Amino acid sequence: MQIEFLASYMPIFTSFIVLFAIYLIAALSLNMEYGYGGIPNFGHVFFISVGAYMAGVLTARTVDYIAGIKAGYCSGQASVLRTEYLSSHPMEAIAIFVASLVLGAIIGGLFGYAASYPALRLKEDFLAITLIFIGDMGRIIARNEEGIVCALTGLTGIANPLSFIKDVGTRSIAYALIVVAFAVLTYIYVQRLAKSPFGRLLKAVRDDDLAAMALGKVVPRVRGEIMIIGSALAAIAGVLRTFYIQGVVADDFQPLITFLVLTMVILGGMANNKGVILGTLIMTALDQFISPSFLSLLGVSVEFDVTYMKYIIIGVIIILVLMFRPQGAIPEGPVETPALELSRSSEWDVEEKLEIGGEEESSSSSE
Amino acid sequence: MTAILQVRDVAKYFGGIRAVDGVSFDLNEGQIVGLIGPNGSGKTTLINVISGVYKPNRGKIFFKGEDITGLDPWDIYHKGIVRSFQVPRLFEKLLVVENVMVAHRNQKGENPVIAPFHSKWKDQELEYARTSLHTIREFGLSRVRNNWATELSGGQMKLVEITRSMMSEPRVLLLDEPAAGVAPKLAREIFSHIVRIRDEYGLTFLIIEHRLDILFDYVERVLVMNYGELIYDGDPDGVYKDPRVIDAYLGE
Amino acid sequence: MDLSIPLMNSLTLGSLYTLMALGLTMSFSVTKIANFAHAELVTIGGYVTALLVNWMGYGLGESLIAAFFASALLAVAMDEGVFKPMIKRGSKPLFLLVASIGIGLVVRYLLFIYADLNAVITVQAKANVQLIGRFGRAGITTIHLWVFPITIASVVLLHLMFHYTKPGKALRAMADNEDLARVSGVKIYTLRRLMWFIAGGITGVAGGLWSAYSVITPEIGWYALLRIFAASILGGLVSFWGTIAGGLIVGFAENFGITFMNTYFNVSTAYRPLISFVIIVIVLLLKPTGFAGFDFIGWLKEKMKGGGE
Amino acid sequence: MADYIIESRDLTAGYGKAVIIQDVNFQAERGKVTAIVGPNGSGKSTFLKTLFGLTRVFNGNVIFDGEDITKLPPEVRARKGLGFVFQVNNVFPNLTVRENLEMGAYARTDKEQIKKDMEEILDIFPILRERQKQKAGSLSGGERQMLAMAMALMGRPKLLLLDEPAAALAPKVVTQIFMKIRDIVNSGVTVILVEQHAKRALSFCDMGYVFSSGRIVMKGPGKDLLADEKFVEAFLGKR
Repeated sequence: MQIEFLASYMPIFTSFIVLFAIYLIAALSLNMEYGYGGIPNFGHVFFISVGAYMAGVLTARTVDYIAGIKAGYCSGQASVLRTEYLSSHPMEAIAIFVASLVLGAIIGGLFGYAASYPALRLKEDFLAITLIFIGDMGRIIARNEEGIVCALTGLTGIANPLSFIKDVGTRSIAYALIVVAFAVLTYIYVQRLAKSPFGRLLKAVRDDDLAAMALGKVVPRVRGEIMIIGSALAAIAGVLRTFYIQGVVADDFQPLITFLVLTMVILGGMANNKGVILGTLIMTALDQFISPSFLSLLGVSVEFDVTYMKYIIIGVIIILVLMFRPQGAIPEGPVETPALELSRSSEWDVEEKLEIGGEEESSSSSE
Repeated sequence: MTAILQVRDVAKYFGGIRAVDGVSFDLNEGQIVGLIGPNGSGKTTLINVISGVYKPNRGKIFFKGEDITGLDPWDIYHKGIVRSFQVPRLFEKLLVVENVMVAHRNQKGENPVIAPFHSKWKDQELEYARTSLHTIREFGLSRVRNNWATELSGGQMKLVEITRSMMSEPRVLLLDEPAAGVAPKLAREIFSHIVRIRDEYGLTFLIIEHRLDILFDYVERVLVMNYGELIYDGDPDGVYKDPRVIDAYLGE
Repeated sequence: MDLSIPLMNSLTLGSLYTLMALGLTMSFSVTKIANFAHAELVTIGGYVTALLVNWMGYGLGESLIAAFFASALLAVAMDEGVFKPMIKRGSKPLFLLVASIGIGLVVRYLLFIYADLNAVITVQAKANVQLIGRFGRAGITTIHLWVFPITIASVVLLHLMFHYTKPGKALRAMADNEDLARVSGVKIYTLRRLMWFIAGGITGVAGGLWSAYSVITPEIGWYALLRIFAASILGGLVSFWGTIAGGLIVGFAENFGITFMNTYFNVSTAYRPLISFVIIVIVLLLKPTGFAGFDFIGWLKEKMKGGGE
Repeated sequence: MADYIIESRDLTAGYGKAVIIQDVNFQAERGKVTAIVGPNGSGKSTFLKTLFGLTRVFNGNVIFDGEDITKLPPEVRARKGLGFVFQVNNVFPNLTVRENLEMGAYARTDKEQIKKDMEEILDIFPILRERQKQKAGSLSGGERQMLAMAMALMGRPKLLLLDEPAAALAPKVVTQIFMKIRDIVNSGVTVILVEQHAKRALSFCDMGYVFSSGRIVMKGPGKDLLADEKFVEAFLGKR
């Protein structure tokens, strides 16, 4: 009885974990670009979609080619044949998965580098406007081109790399573990970057790019680098998503996704990766649990599409956080490099005879 | 004495305005030179041109005999010319010690490929940190080293800027009003730090400052600009007697 | 190739974009907020009009007046409830932009819930449309008799207000230099409210006209927003005549562009929004330092005169 | 005793925590031109802004027309008869010259008188009459400065504060500006003038003050100051 009960909730739990992990990668990457780097990449969803399309196109084209599927790129029959092929050829399936991740990251990074061009020239808010629309243009092209992801119908049959595992429950848990592993790796990676001189450099460029230039920092290169890193990570999130839902539809990548991810970052605390975990957790929970399927599970029914509620709540959170706690749940801290550790040691405390500016500030700085 | 920085007939125009109009001078190694002149006479523009923020419309700038005209600001920094700003431009969300750390050159950990591998840059980082902390102590900033940059007083910010500029082992410092908005006593302290650095490291300074009574106690040579032109180049005492300088300040 | 249909569409949509973009330009030039919730001012105007006409049986004229007030009040509420408190707390411009996205989400999806409950996710104001003439193959209907006069009247009224009334001049002064306006004795907060009221109102009327012209959804504003920004950006986000020209340019470029590309290159008409986007990018490339305060039309005029710098 | 339209007593002021001017005792006589000279950073502009209530006062008082106005906000001071011409950004560039002038009279309600004043002011500044319909942004520097003064006059001030009206202008234009200031004084408005170019200002004014490092270091009739041998040192800061 109890096991049955658990079993019925297991899919919800695994899907929550997978989505949390994917969103976390996306949110951490946006935090890198915007929180640390100060580039308001509000076209973030576009870079996620680049990875998602890459995974779909690469898988479908490759499988169609090696398995000799003639049924037509977008046909339902091709979709079935692809799934069959992938579940019976584990090596190929995994190879394609890995190749998608690598290529997705590369292409995502290239697009990110391209997007750093306007980032050098425009004022913050105009850059944000431009990037929001860049993001949506990508979707408009994808939803109208059969050749990419089959326009409005979407590309299907991008079977999970683990589809050779016959038991659905085991398979989804295994895939969840892979995705979580990527999220953990991403977290470790961005956290290590954030605690390095590179993290310090990013913040310096963000706070005052002219002063950074005057201190010898090649600001265009730094902006390019962070956009490459952020976009490559976003694309990886997209690749993982495609293999998770086993297909890709252009209209899934609405600007709303950017705003959802942005809310995760703002709510948690910009330039603070721990905060972003918290923000992502809260927002993923909202995203998952305010859904028709979950509510019907609870026996709740409303007369309208409950997803609308979700967006209203996102909007309210954005407004409240920006108004009352713009630094987010966990505010930004210093860059924890070994230098800071050294600086904190009492070895460098001195009794100073004459301190400049002392007369005004003595109260505030006597820690 | 050798000329470390040579400015040759440099001009910078904004639309029809000749902000700097054919300025030439040499800076000799180890000199502290004051750059003065009425508002809008082109002093800050000149520093912006030398430090690469603006490209000059005409003229050449040589550093140790090498033509550095039109290089990007970061390249000029790496050559050994560092400038400060009239309004202190500290990185707000960095601590004082981090503000100083940023200024080090060739940091391995600033490369995003190497940055995740802390062991690859940790030694260098600690070495830089010691240098930074020593200098911070020399400038009397130890007590606030772990404070946010925004928590400092104006005078402390000015000092952090100078501390920061020292990290790249520069040869020439261009300081834009290093003591602006600071009470006279503290301004003198900042200037005595400047003299100390010059004596210790043999650096060369070009300093914009408005309070001549303070400035003239520390500099051995003064350049005076008016309407973008250099109208005086000589010792401080002569400034009071030179009719062109007096006309520039008091009007003709 | 018969150009009468794209011509009529260009004029109609161009007029609507112009009205909407004028609202955006007004609010941006005075407050410097890039307001993404401007989209919702269009949508609310559209829905108020459609519902009053369809359910309450009001005429289009009365309904448009109601749309004016609905959007005007919403605009004032946004500023009073969100932007002003944020500015008082020292918010950065970019945060105001993000907050406007938040406002947009709240309004749009509240409307979605309402529309879902009442089965009006898609709706069109059933104005009494009659064919009154022909221009080539294009029909001229009573809707056109609403759109063109209202657009022209709004432009004329706004022009008169900005140039011949004291508050109008004060608004332009505020857009130029708020500190100096304040020193001159302008009550800037009162005027700011007036500005939001008018900017919101005309945007709402444009939305109302759109609902009479074609089917709308709660996303109609978002759909229009790209065009609105493109039109405003052509006027540097600050210029009155620049915005008007911008609205018409966007209308024409979109309709002629897509007809042309569809006919000769078989490009899908779904790519229509890309044209506005390309306009934004072109302005950006021509003026890479950023288009804040850059009056593109003014710049073109200068170039035409053969001046240069 | 002279009739002072404005005076400051032991005035200490600045921005935020920073003290820029200290213990300033200053008087301006009604109907005269008072000049404040001094090098950059000597606090003369800050002092002018303090008179208009645009800085933070730490200590001391400002008395205008016999009334203590130290605590009044700038807009109220404007209504009491103080006019201010900023050094930069002192006109609305996208408004026409005439509209700028109307904005100068924004707080006034006496429509008929405004019309008369407008004509009068356009008589004083004929170049502005010529350019009435032009946008202020298209004016030359000197014309813009004249417009700024004319705008301030449209508010009918009793006392006009001018912050470096001749900065960055060609010498010929400077002469014109000073002629206009003379006209303004002759029409009965008291003027306080902040100037970097001391000779020009001191030979022009009735009474002069020399500021240095935030304090008054010399005062006296302008021509006497110029003749004083200590003046140059006081002005440039002595060692």
